[in-house]
Amino acid sequence: MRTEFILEAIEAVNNALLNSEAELESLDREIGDGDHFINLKRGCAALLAMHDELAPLPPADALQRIGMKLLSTIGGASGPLFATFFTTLAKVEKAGNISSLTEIAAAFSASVEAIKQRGKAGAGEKTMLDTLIPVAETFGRLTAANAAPVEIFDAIQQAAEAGMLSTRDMIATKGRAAFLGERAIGHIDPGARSSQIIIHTIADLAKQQIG
Amino acid sequence: MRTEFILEAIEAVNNALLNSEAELESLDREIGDGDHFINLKRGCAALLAMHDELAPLPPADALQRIGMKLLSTIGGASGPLFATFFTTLAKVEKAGNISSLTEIAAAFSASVEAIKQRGKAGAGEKTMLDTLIPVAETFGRLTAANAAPVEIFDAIQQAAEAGMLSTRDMIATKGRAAFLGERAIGHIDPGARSSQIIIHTIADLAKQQIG
Amino acid sequence: MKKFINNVDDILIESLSGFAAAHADIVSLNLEPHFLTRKQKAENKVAIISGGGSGHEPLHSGYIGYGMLDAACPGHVFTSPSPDQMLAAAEAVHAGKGVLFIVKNYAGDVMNFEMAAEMLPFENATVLTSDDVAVENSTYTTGRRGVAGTVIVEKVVGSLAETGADLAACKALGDKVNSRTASMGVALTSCTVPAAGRPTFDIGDTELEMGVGIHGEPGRRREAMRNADAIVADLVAAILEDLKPTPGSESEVLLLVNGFAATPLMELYLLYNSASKLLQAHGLVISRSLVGNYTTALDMAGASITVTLLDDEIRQHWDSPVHTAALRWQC
Amino acid sequence: MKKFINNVDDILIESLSGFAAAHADIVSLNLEPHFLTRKQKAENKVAIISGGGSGHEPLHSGYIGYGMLDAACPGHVFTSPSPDQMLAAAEAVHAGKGVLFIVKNYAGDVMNFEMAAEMLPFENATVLTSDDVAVENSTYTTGRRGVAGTVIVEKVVGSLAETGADLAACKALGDKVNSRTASMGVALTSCTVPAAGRPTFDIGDTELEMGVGIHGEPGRRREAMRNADAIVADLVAAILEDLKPTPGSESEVLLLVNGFAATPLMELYLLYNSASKLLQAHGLVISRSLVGNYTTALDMAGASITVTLLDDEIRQHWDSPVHTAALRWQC
Ligand SMILES: Nc1ncnc2c1ncn2[C@@H]1O[C@H](COP(=O)(O)OP(=O)(O)O)[C@@H](O)[C@H]1O
Ligand SMILES: Nc1ncnc2c1ncn2[C@@H]1O[C@H](COP(=O)(O)OP(=O)(O)O)[C@@H](O)[C@H]1O
Ligand SMILES: [Mg+2]
Ligand SMILES: [Mg+2]
Ligand SMILES: [Mg+2]
Ligand SMILES: [Mg+2]
Repeated sequence: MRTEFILEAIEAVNNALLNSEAELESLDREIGDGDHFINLKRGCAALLAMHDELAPLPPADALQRIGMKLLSTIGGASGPLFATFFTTLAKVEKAGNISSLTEIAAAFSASVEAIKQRGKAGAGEKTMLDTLIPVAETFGRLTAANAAPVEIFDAIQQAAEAGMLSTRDMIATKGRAAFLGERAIGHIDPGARSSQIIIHTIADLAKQQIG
Repeated sequence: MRTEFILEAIEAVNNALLNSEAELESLDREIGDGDHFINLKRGCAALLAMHDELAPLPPADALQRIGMKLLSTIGGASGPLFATFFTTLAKVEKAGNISSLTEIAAAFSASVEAIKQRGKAGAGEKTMLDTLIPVAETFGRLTAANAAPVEIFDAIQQAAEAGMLSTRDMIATKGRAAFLGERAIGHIDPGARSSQIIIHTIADLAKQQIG
Repeated sequence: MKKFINNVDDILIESLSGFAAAHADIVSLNLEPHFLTRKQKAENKVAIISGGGSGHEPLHSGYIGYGMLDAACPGHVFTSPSPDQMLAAAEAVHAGKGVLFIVKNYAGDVMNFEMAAEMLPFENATVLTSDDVAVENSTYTTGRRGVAGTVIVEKVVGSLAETGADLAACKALGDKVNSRTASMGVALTSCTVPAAGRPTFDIGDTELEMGVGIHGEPGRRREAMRNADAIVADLVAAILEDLKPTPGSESEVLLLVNGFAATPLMELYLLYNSASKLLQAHGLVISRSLVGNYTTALDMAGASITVTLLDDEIRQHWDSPVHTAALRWQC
Repeated sequence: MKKFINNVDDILIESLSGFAAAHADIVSLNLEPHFLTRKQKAENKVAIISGGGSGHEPLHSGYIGYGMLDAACPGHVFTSPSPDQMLAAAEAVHAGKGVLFIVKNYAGDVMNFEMAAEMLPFENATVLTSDDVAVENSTYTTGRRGVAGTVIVEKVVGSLAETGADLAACKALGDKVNSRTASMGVALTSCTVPAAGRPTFDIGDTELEMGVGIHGEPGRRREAMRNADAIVADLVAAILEDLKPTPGSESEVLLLVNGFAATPLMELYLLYNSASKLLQAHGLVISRSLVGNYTTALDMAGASITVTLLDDEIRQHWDSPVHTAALRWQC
């Protein structure tokens, strides 16, 4: 992990999310309470404002501060989940530098696992996990198979997209949409979509840096 | 005065007012609080329901009961004013039967005078008085001149209409519209219009009974 | 029009019945004629009676109880009650020391209460409230409208009456509070009179009605929607222009931010924040506050600001115990 | 969207500042992290802390004070507050007997409070409120939403804590009240989240949303608008089906008719009238009542009905003195 890459990723993700304002807002209006975009925007803005504070830090410390900042700025359901993701990533990085793609895949997987525990949720419950779990699985499988980096990132993007789209036909059993029963069917989960945008953006960035 | 005529007039006025629902409602919405039609409708309904109670009474008693009933059912600004009109009419009738047109004109004039006192208002203040005062004046003048009844009633109807229309260009200095200042200009006063409808209807009825 | 009603004609009676049932420990309801009184009749005090058209809840029924009103007469929606109601209410609560009517200054209310006063077999007096500075006084003989400041008059006079003060003293204090109280309101939407079934006025998505009355009467002017601070600045300026507190005198004031019904508390507190800063900047000390829906206009979105110049007497009677459905403290 | 705001980003802080200024005798406001506490720190009692997204005022800040909450943590509009707020609030009000969090059952609130609880250096427990019967429990592991019944839990538990009861007893009473409380709501209009700037859902002029949540979440079903009695009959039926009071037992209940913000008191009392008749017909005795805007949903028009099965303990703690901005009696 490099702090510089983390900072670049934050900026890229912020731009990507801002470009999806209308869509994210309407997804959360349809089966939630309409604030998912605003929550993420607030989180991103807080991270951007931390740029100079984060830049000199080792990646583990940067990730930990990012997690705590997201915890105190996003709020809602997604705040603790994103925070848990980053503080777990920080813990793994602290335990021993994450550098190879295999290590990154394992750290990602551990962080997604932490989200599952925090939210007491798993696959198929119509949440961000339906994006994240297939990504973790694909990432782990292809790094284990020693696939080429570009191939891995392409596959991750496809897995994220397929996972996100799969939420459309689900009944939610976690999060706010769980209160809707059958009425949630036909709507993509806002958290699944925002996670897919984030993954897609970071994978693009990674591909650029390789290429 | 004949109680029978009073009862017929109530029915005719009720029908005429019901036919002007939309117009009266919108006039009071524009420069008042929108309830003038409803107030009058409630008053009329109460009088119609009293039919059997009123029918056997001498006209003075009928008029007195009508006044008291209107007082307790119309409410608002128009309630006490209509009530005052009828209780004054009852007092005059009680003092000595009103029978000739000259006597009716004098009784009408006394009752309009009582409205002026109750409401501390006069001509040109954009109220029902702008209909009623010219009617009283015309009625008195033509009966004094011994004009033919039909001519008198025609003239009354014209005076009522002209008076009502004259409120359009007035600033109100009494009633709810007084709070509007200049903004009341361009709108006919709802009470002036309802009084004009009532006068017009009763004059028609009188003409029918003559003809 | 979407409202929780069964039948337009039954809305008043069903709502009054619900009110009386929910507050059966405080009030009793009489029907035909309609009036509400305290559950326990007060003894040996001036009977304080108010009333007016319905649709302004909790005004006036919500202010019946110890330390405030003895009775209230609800008219139909936005329609003055009639003298038979006031006479019956006075009969029920009169306790040997006369009756004080507190009446908002509208032609209908004034005339109906006047007729009741003329017929009343007891000593009586009337306080006319006229706190709405949206109506510039000079040109119109009718005077100003009574709006949310009426609540303050009712609280303060109600407290004095509880001490056994006589009718003249109660009337004098009511007039004093009224003369030291100024209000102005603003609407973002119209209200809809149930029997009319459509909004009283049309207003665009980017307009506001400055100086609106509590019946949806048009105000001073129609304007483009602006931010809260700018709106409040206009309301406060009109109020201060009227009250003319001695500059820099550190005068104590009561600040009431009143919702017309459909404006959330979150926004009312934001308005309070804005208004309180302006008043302080003007050298005033806000020593008492009230924020909420105290004088409403059916389902209108909007709010009014009311300022009362306090003195020791008014502050003391504001603070004294009150136990009504809508205002309760110290007991 | 027409709202009284200056800047969408400042709405929370300006509103909180107004609230704290208007109720400076009762509460203190801390900023960054945002939380409110009682003005006078309570001693030797379990600290009762609640919180949740803003937009439900007076929930929760309006319930801070003697006999109810020690602190409240307001999140952004409809967004759970974050653990740093709860930790700082707990630090400020902890008085040696542990901390009880009262949390409405939403994923965000639950997770944020859970993380706070994990980090908290004091003994603590949590009562999750889940009174909304619009959500049929069985199929969804998430359980039901916490809505207006939360006010009743906060009042009753707050009263017990005032007696010096320990954390376990407070938690047990909170869970008991929650299990004996059922609510259901209906919306006539959507709310508009300020930052979103447009209504959360579209609803026609002749439609209602039955079982709506307090964030404008869709409910059980979209229906044609009906009269008040018919709507109330459905709400009460769902509530009774859940509470299953012993028929004919003359069980005592508390009936809360809660407005979502934009529904006038006149209509709320009409709903109360309708609901109280149905409950009585079911053999229940309504011995306590509350009618008003106690748990709102920004600017939504609509209302919810809440019924709590009382027992001596709950009734006693409901009746005990309380002094907060939004609920006050006996003191
Ligand atoms: N228990 C959970 N596990 C994983 N993701 C969840 C859980 N609960 C909610 N989410 C995710 O959070 C998203 C909503 O986030 P957001 O709108 O920011 O919070 P809130 O629902 O509190 O308004 C949902 O779309 C869903 O993807
Ligand atoms: N002082 C007054 N003298 C004469 N007529 C008046 C006076 N005040 C009001 N009116 C009449 O009453 C009418 C309004 O009646 P209505 O709508 O029933 O009562 P309110 O104004 O109380 O709602 C006005 O249009 C006006 O004609
Ligand atoms: Mg959301
Ligand atoms: Mg009118
Ligand atoms: Mg009226
Ligand atoms: Mg949210």
